[in-house]
Amino acid sequence: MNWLYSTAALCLLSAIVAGLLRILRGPTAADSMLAAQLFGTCGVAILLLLSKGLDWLVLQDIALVFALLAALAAVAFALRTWGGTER
Amino acid sequence: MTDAMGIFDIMLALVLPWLGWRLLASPNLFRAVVLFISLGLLMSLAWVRLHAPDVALAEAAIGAGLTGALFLSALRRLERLRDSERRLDYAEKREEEQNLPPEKRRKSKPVAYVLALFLLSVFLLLLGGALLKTPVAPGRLGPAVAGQMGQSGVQSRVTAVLLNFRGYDTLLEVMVLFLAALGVWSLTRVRQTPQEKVPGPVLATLVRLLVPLMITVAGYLVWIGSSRAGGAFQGGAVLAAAGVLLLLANVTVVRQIPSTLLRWALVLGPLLFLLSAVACMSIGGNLLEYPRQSAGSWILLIESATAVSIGVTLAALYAGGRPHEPAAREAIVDKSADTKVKNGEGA
Amino acid sequence: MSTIFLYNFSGLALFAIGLHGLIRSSHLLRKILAANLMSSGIFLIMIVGAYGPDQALIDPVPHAMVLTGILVSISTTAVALVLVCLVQETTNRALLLQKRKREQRGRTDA
Amino acid sequence: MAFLHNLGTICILIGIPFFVSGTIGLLRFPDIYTRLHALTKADNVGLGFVVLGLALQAEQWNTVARLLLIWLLVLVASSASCHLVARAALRKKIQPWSRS
Repeated sequence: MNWLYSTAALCLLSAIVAGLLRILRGPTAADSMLAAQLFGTCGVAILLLLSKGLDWLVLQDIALVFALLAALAAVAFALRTWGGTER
Repeated sequence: MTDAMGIFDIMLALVLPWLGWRLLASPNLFRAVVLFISLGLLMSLAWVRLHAPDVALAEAAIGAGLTGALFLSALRRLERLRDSERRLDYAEKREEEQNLPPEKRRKSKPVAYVLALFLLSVFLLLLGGALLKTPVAPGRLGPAVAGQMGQSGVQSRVTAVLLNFRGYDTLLEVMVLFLAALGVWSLTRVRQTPQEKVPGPVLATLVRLLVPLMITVAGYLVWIGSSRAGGAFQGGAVLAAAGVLLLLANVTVVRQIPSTLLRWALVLGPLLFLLSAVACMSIGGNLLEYPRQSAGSWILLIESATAVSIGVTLAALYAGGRPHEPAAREAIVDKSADTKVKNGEGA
Repeated sequence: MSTIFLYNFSGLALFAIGLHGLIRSSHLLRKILAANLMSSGIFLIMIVGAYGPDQALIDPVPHAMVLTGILVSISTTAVALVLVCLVQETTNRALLLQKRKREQRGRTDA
Repeated sequence: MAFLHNLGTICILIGIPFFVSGTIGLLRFPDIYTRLHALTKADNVGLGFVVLGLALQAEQWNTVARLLLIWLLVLVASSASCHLVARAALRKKIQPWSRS
């Protein structure tokens, strides 16, 4: 595999791992949710890079599913966990 | 350069357990759920690294998407229930205390805990030993499956195993899903949310854009499943995501779906699967032994029906109860009054 | 020894952490999370067992089993979540606790 | 062809720092609204450059189309969910940070 793709994927994975700290630290729930949102995008990028690097087209389908469902958790959070009727 | 991928693997393999540990140790339930969503995402990357694209697809749809929505909504429901009662009692205090750092925690039965830890580690050592002793023969059943591919009617090996060679497993699995939906429906009704605010323009646009795309991608996944990664499970999961999005946005169309239609959609997949299993027997083969020439079409038919049912089932599981029927409203009011009286007595 | 087999370790660790959490934590939602962790660990071990360096050497049967496992685990999770909500609705807490202890407390409070 | 390939490489190399800085922003910025700002840079520009680079290196047109579709989907999803999260935060009366 070309060095470019693997190194780039490694950088993105490190970004995810660093972002985990934000989830652990909080302070509010929305901050954690944002970090999860960033992971989704990083995951898409990693999959696309690996798909090119390994010459494996299936990974693009996985990236597509990732991109489709990226909003689901955040929408559930904004509408259900935090949103809805104010108390 | 493969070195970078080696580091990638090491990092991923170490982060997964660490994440699991932090998830369970986290004092905040919400944070634990978000960590669990991230775990699903990373698991999906791990499946890719382990050359399991089918599993990665399913995990991407379910682990990173659906489970998150499921837990987040349940969390909301639990919190709302607790807030309505406004009592933080002994048991919950104990739970909170347990979440404090160890030095502040009240020491409770250290002997029992040490014993449990000891037994757990012995068990794990045995398990790990067994794992190491397991003979590693790559592709144990791989060649056997590859040899029979010509008869399966599909090109994807995982799909061939799922729907042809071990079709009865999948049949039973579809039944399990159906039973789960049945269980949830017999336990509760969907909470009648008072018509909340109209979904804002952003949400409405999102739904309008994403739902048709999700349905298209679900169809694509079912279709492509015969030749490479994809299939009924992944397609069904993406379909379920569309349903969850519609439920979240509280679109009126969803509430107006007649419950008979829903029931038929739930049954469609299992019923068709069962019928074709029996039909195979009546043609002259064994259970789920499709005729050689048309095996591909049989599989595609079963897969499409199953995908629809899985989608509806998962969305129904997310909704968390059977849909309302107008005639049943009074009964609920009575029941909630009942429980209130009971709670009052208990307190 | 390829780095791939490191995932064996992480599967085992996930299983252990999940088991520990299942026993140790008292909130039911956390117990469900722990059970999910355990199943993830088992899935990992199974898929590593099916791994082969070449696409043709990969054993597709565990893949199919894990695929069904993922769906079964999400459906059981959903049922369990509904049950937790019901438990909290009827007892005002999402915990499992011995009944006798609770009654004693009620008496002392009164 | 080689020129396009090199151009693609440069694009990918430009894209990665956006992800890294997005993560750093997520870790270092003081409140949720500023973190939101950092996040969208990674989503839009970072993934945009990576997709552009990969599209320049792609051999087939349908790969390019799929890459673009994925990027657009991420754009829509991230902007919508960031909007929803920010609105929820405002409703919860979380004060924007100010230098004081």
